[in-house]
Amino acid sequence: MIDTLANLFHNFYYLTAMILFVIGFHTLLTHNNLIKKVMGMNIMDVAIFLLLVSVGYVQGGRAPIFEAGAGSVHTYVNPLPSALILTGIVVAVSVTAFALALITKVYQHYGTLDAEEIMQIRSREL
Amino acid sequence: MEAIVLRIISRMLIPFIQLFGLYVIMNGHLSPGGGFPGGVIVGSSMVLFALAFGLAEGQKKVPHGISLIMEGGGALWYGALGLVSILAGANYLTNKGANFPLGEPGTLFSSGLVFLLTLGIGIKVASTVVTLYYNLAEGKAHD
Amino acid sequence: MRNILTIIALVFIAYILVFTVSEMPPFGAHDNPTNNVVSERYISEATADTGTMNAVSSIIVDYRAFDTLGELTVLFTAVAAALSCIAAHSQKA
Amino acid sequence: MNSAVLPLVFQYTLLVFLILCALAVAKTRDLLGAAIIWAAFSLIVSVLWLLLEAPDVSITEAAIGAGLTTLLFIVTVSKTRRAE
Amino acid sequence: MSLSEHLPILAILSLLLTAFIVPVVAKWKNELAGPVSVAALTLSLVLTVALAGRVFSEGAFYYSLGNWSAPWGIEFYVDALGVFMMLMLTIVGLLILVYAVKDLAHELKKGVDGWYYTLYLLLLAGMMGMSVTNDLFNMFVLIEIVAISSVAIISVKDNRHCVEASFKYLVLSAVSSGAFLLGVALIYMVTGHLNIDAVAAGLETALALYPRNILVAMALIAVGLGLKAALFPLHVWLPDAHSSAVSPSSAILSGLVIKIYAIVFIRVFLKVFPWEIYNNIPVMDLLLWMSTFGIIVGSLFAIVQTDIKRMLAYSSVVQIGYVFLGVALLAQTAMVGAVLHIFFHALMKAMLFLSAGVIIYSTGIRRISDLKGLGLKMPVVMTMFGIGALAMVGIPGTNGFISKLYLALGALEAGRPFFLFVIMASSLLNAVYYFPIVGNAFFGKREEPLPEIKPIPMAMLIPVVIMGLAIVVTGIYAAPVVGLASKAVAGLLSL
Repeated sequence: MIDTLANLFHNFYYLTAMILFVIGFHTLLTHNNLIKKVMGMNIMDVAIFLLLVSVGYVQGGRAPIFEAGAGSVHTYVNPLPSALILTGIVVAVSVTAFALALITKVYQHYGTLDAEEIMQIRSREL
Repeated sequence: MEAIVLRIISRMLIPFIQLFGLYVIMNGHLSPGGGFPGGVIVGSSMVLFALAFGLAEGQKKVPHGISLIMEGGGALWYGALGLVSILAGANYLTNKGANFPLGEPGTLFSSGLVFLLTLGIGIKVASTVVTLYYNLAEGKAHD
Repeated sequence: MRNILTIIALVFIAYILVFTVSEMPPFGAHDNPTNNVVSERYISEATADTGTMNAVSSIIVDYRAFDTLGELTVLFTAVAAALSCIAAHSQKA
Repeated sequence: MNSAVLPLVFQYTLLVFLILCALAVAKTRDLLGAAIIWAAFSLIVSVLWLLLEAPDVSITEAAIGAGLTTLLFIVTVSKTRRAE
Repeated sequence: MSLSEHLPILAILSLLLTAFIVPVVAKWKNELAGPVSVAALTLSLVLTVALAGRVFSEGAFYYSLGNWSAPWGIEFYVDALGVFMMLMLTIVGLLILVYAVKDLAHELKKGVDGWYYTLYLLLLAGMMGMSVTNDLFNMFVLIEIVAISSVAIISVKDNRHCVEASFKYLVLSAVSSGAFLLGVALIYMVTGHLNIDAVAAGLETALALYPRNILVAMALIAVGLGLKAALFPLHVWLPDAHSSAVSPSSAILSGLVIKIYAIVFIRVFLKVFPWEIYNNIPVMDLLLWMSTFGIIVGSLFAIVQTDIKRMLAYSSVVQIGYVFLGVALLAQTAMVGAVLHIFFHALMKAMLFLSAGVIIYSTGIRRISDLKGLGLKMPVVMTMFGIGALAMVGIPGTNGFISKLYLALGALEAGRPFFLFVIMASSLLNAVYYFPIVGNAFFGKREEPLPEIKPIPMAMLIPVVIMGLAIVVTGIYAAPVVGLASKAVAGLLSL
């Protein structure tokens, strides 16, 4: 028990990432507002990125930017997760942009952004 | 009154923002940054212009046709540069193996393909920011 | 009722994820599985291999340049998707 | 105070703030406010990534997460409605 | 180094680079966008056929992008399974595109069809990449391309149901991509690799050290891919999305897009995760039961539908159930059946959606009960629809029979005769909802007068007829396709 707690405390970055993931997922599931859903989606993405970046961290490491002639005398952090997340951030913003474009059109067609109301309107039409 | 202050300030700031964006793009292989943040900075300067002077003025600066061409062009530049590697006898998107001149590491014009590709990314991202903002803010088609 | 079910499901997910965290490789340790031959090569050889001083740049536009092409394609797709959606549903015919 | 402890305390404080910001984004009824808090959330994340020695990601998140995404949120909110 | 080395990337690039210029072409001359896309896809088909010739004669090969070998760079693993998928994607994709050029003119607003071709090419390029890539993160990026473009080809229709359905689809896609990425992150954490071969080797040792990470990663990846492949009970988005879209979109979404995730599932679960997991935890049994429920419940839902495209969409839930059933049985023959069913169902469902599209195009009818008596007025289309229906049920002489036969034999090979019964029962259920349509169309008496029937353009009819003939031809003369499929799955099940 104590061990587990100590572990959790030591891996606080990972823990935060997981908590953020659940918060984002909760926002996405329970909020009816569509913009809130997109925000929840973004929180989920950031949670995953935070997890990945903290995976790449090395105690006492420096950012992997070299100085000419210095050689690799320092410890550097792992650059691969950073590179992956650069990709991930752009992917997340692409999805967000498209989702928001869709939201403006949903609002134009239905006059509301509430998922429940839209559902009711739909069920009346079918 | 407020609009005048905003306009004068943004007119003063925008060149510097764009310069900084270009700096971030072109130094991507030397310092933190690169095509993505630099492109967003350059794109945001156009968004700032559109915010200060109105959408219509902004669209005069970057018409839809141009942003469309830059949009496809940036990505095409990136993809086509990779084909150059194939012509040079290596696999797709090869840098060193395809004998691109790597130059002196640490100087601005170095690292061969990396530098060129980063430019392509910058163009693409900048035009994406502008296009997305204009179209979302307008919310209607342009044809 | 639906709310309660959602909360139960979320608590379950949270429990599993936190449970996982307690067993993960320790944060920042030098002998983590991720600090293997791959990252060593990126750090020690990036300048010689690609001519960049920034290892992250060397990865995104050289070692894993195809990912970045995919990423640009995602951006392009999103713009095409957003524009087509806006054009298709614009009010004036 | 030990010099190594201070950054650690700072990091943990930021992480707690991060969780609070995420909760605030979820709970704020005003969508414009939620968008602004989202920007703050992004900036905190970006500072954290700077502390984790990932400056590239940090700059990108500051530009894209706090800048572009927030801008898009605000534009969308202004085109639709503000209250949740 | 010869050119044939570069064929996989060239086949993808010919689509990708064309997609970048199609918007400009469409802005310049709108009517050119369609032919340009068809030309690009034809080029890609030619390259893929050449690639297939190489792979089937000389065996699988690796292609490392940027000349960086495996753990450092991204590489393609071009094996028989990947080439089989690429062939299927280009052939079926080309037929659907030829149909779309004519159909879109009346379904979409002016000026939007240029974007449609762009998105279509991007979608195909992403799927081609997914079928050969050997890198988990690259897989994620390609999955996002496919996800966004497949949502976008639903939302381009000027109809408010489409917007709502596509938003739902987009959110669920984003969640499942997020789950997939989190799974990949957890795997990366314990192995330090992203290349599939390296990860597989790394997991062998990591399993003892970090079992929870690997199990959670497995669950997340399964949920992510299952959601995208519409595996029961994660199929809720499918009927809305697939039925409200324009017909070419429905055809490609039902025929190809959900299948590609099944292929990714096969790759990840059979190549990445160590076999010990399946011995200790009944993952595959769970999958087996989920697909069984999917088959039964999907059939029941399909029976009660009144809209023809909705019925076809529910039928897709059933058919993806067959595919996963074949995978989860973990028997060589069943795997052949699953891969065969992926291809054959792509043909059948694309054909059915396209012929439904033709019916909607020329008469405007969407309700199943209104189809009475149409058979004699539109004999070609209704005959093709009938062939598709027979294939869906699995009547001998059509290709649906072949794949179901292999699935059934696989169930026996795995020592699970119960699933043989499931397959037979579901064929009966399929008959319940497909046969009345065809029977009514040809023999039903119609009280109200028929609506006016617009003449059907040849460009729309020819792809439908080609697919219909292909169903019969591959049903009667199935040996070559079965041979390719057996080659494709050889080596996957190294028990």
